[in-house]
Amino acid sequence: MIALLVRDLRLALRAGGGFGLGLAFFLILTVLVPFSVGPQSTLLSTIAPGVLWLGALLACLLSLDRLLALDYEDGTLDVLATAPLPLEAALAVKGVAHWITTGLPLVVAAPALGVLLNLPAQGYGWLVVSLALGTPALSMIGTFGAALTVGIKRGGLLLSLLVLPLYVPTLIFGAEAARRGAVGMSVETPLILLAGISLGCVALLPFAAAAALRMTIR
Amino acid sequence: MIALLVRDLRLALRAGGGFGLGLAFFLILTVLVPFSVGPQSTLLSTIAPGVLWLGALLACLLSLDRLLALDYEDGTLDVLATAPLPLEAALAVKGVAHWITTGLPLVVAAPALGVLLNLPAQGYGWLVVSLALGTPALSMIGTFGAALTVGIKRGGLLLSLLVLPLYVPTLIFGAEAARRGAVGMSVETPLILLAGISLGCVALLPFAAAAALRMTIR
Amino acid sequence: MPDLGKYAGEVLSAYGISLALIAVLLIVTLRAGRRARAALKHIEREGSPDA
Amino acid sequence: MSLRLRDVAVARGGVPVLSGVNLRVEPGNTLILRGPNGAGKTTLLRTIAGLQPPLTGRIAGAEDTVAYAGHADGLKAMLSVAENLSFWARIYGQHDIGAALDAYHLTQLQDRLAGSLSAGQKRRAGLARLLVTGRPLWVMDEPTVSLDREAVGWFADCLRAHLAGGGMAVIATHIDLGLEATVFDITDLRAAPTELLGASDEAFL
Amino acid sequence: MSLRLRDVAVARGGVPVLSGVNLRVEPGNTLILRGPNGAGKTTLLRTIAGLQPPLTGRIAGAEDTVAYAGHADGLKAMLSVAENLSFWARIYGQHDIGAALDAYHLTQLQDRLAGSLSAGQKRRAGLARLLVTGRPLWVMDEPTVSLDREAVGWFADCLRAHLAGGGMAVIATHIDLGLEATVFDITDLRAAPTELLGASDEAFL
Amino acid sequence: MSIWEYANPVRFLALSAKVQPYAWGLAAVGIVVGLVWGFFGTPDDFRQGSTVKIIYLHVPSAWIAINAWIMMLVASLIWLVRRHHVSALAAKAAAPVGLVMTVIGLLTGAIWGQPMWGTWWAWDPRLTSFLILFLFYLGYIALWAAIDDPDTAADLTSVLCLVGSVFALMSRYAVLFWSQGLHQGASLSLDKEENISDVFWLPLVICIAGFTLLFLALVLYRTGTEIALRRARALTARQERVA
Ligand code: HEM
Ligand SMILES: Nc1ncnc2c1ncn2[C@@H]1O[C@H](COP(=O)(O)OP(=O)(O)OP(=O)(O)O)[C@@H](O)[C@H]1O
Ligand SMILES: Nc1ncnc2c1ncn2[C@@H]1O[C@H](COP(=O)(O)OP(=O)(O)OP(=O)(O)O)[C@@H](O)[C@H]1O
Ligand SMILES: [Mg+2]
Ligand SMILES: [Mg+2]
Repeated sequence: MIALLVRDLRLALRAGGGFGLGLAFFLILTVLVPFSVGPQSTLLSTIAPGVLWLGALLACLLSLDRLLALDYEDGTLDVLATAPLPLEAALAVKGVAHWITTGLPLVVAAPALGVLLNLPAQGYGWLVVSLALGTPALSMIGTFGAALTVGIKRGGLLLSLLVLPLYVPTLIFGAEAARRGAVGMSVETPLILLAGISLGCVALLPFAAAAALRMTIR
Repeated sequence: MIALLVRDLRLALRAGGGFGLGLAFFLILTVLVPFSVGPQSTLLSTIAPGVLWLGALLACLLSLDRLLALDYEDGTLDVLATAPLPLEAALAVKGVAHWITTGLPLVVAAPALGVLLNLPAQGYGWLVVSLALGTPALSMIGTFGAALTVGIKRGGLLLSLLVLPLYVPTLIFGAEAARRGAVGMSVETPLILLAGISLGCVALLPFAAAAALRMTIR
Repeated sequence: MPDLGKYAGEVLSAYGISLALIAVLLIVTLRAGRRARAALKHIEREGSPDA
Repeated sequence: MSLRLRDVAVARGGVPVLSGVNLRVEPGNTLILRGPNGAGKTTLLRTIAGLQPPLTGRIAGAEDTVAYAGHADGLKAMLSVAENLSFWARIYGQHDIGAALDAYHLTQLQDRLAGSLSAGQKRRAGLARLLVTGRPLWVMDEPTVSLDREAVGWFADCLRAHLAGGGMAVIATHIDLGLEATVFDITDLRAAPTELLGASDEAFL
Repeated sequence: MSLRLRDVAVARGGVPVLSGVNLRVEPGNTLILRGPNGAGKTTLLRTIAGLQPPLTGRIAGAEDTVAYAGHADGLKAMLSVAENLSFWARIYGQHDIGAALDAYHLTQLQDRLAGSLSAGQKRRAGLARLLVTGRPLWVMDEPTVSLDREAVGWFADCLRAHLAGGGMAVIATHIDLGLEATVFDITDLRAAPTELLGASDEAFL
Repeated sequence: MSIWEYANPVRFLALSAKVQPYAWGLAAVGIVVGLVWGFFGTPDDFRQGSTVKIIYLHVPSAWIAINAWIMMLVASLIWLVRRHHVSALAAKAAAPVGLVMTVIGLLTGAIWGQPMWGTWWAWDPRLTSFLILFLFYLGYIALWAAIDDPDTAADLTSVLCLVGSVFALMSRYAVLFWSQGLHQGASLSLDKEENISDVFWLPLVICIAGFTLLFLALVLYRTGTEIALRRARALTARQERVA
């Protein structure tokens, strides 16, 4: 399992920096928002927590596409499915690797981008906390979606279509927590619910993903 | 050339409906915005034109990924590069096919999504006009980006990263036109500039894209 | 025809759109169904998908 | 432990392809599958490897002993040859990749990225993967594609060593490998279209 | 028009692979490239096809006459065999795909999606593509991979017909195709690492 | 005789052939009577004016939209557990019907919202959950369309339906938490206090029954179509193998 994790991380680092790219997308998106909605700073600071959460979500989403597709194409998945490692564990590890290469950098970078959007000072802490609690769910849901669509040519957009509605609860609670944090309201309830979703996803979705994957490579 | 166009359209229709999917992504994105910034309708209607433009841009972007990648992997590009059809023409056709399958549906669907974001009534016309003028540029710039990144494994994110800055001028003028239209201001200048960008892109970028592609498949 | 008052447009368009959508659904369903059944019958008789 | 297939039928895309496959491979032996294109060799091999369930019949002795090498090599273009092999070694709980590198004369190439190898070099690295699995049953789909003659010889040497150590192999190929092996021709096992084997489309016949 | 390479050197990944390649193929002739794995056959073929420029030397008679068939088949999984072939036919300004389908006995399979073919069937469809290009010079990289014996025979027939019509072919292969052809062994043309040929890394040597 | 007997396509088709005429007939009667009665025979509401008449389309379609998904969930479970093909095909057949009903619910609601709330659309929890349901339908149908092996498609869409249902429920709670509503609560409940008045009630119930029967008839017919397609596919594939 550690071998798989190490390999995935190494690949992410090497293949044109999977690390940096999710981040870069996040950055560019945040930069594009003022271009598209206009430069008024009050407006920007109102929508800042939401935009940052949406950006994080999209950065995750974009990188899902090839989470399993490359392994499928070069035959790695066939071999993994016959290897001693249970497929559930393999997929959980892949989810974790995805989180480390995409979710974690986003969590770390979000405050810097908050500055660009005039996020109120009190909002930074809760933004980071909510992203840290929510992004693992995004990665695991994404792994499930990738397992569903892996054999499909041009699966990228289909994957987005399937995964985005599944992201809704996470996004609602996460963005709500960040928003409440930014205006100084209590954030407990959404944070607890967010943590619950993340836990549930990490605990259960690898099984669903492995079941789906066994069906696709059959 | 028509053969290539027909084939691309047919593939888009067949491979799980490339037609519908860009659209579906656009829809989902528009739906997610209120979840992230909150449900207040005045806020939403202020940011509506910008969000719709950004959504159209991202829907284009997501579908670029496989514009050339699939053809590269199965060897089609190698054969196309040695075929009697000039590569410039082939890429222009691919750009057109991308626009028909992605840009055009977005233009048509944008008003319906405007409703979800409470776009002011006077904004619909200009939104559609600006998208119709701007999306061809998005498709052609995307083709160029795809040609640059084609041989690269996990090129999806890199492609976004390269293309997004190129999208900035189109986005600025397009969103500006839509925003001014929504509040009843004059939209002439941004629309003219937008049309200029589109024309320039369609006329010149196929050459740049073909040059880039010749280098990548070398 | 009942008097629909100032909301005539709304009510009628709601009925129009809904009934039209249902009609489209019915037509598409029946058309696809006929075609599939005819094709099947043809295959069962001729033993070949085309011609 | 030997590999036994008893009355196995396999399907591809919901349609039965082969039926009534009975075969047995004892330790130390190789079985070569033959049959024209589209006969169902790949399908049978995937079934033996456990990647798809058989329609009917039983397969004994494959689970947890099989190492599968299909048309694709399972190499990552952005990892070096040595990294690729050590990854697979660790997945199978092994450590040493030196022997595998030597067997296919890959020591020179071990630090090259797998993506920059020629077709035959890639295939050699893919075959070397079997050596690091430590598994007794090798299931291989056209293993010598794009290998030059010398490399085919290395492959034969490896295989002989594996068999001498009590291993087994099932190989689908169109080429004469110059090995001493039982040949199993599947041409006549083509499933009759009317046979009822529980394929997924049968309820509709 | 014949194909001529004069003193050609080719590089792969910035490193010179072959140098001093001189060869000539006349209409009606086949040239078979031989050489161990990694010798540079694929690189040379891609250069002839115009997919990459030679480092030095000149290639005459290939442009606009070449049809290239590499390791990948250029088939779309989601299009049927007939659709794939007619697409390529139209790209090359041809119309009739019937002859190509017949030559590789694909008529039965013409309405199947290319993605659902077996390895050998796919390859047959890929080779049939050469017939619809109408081009005189076929450049093929290991064309008979995964073909069964019968299909190799069909390939040989096609090739003979093509040559009889004044066509030419350059084929890289490790297998004996049973064709009457000039064999060109590139083993000894390996570029010496010290040779200065204008490769991209030379400025740094 | 167990109910699973009808999992056999032939038996299913036989039963469906018997049931269908009644289903189509009663559906037509129910919808026509309900809508005509509702449109011509009921008074205007004192607050909403004639717009109440939209209820005869809005509520039945919303009802079908939700229950079609539940039916698909059950059918998916049956497929996953017992692998009855008819069940998987019924789920496939129901999805587009559910989608159209969702669209009708959304559109009639939007048209109704303009006079009542002064806006086509508001991010009210019920409306929002309905929109999410729409997205689930889209994804489900797209997944069916994207996979060419029918059994794999059935497997994967079933898994999606299961997981999706869980997430749809979570979304419902999330949405309730996130926004306060404009939309009326359940007024067809058994407890009489909040019920809409009896004049509207009876035609509405007839409409709901009519729509339900229409759904039944459509699903039966469409399942028959799917079975025909599968059978044609099976026969062609076998014939190809003979040749
Ligand atoms: C696009 C906007 C709307 C959507 C998506 C929508 C959706 C729904 C849904 C899902 C139901 C539940 C049906 C059921 O539980 O069986 C419902 C019921 C209902 N809707 Fe709407 N609605 C919308 C707009 C409106 C408007 C504007 C009105 C009127 C002012 C309205 C009046 C009702 C009524 C009276 C019911 C019946 C409630 C009950 O008896 O349970 N809706 N709608
Ligand atoms: N998805 C599919 N749907 C329908 N038929 C399929 C599908 N995939 C493969 N087949 C058919 O199943 C049969 C068996 O294919 P398989 O790949 O096992 O053949 P093979 O013996 O390995 O052939 P080859 O020597 O060409 O590799 C072939 O006739 C093929 O056309
Ligand atoms: N990107 C690259 N960077 C460095 N070296 C490379 C790269 N790609 C290929 N090579 C090397 O160039 C040489 C020629 O490769 P080529 O693919 O032409 O060989 P080949 O004769 O076709 O071999 P095979 O018979 O295995 O197909 C090989 O030694 C290979 O390792
Ligand atoms: Mg095979
Ligand atoms: Mg080669």
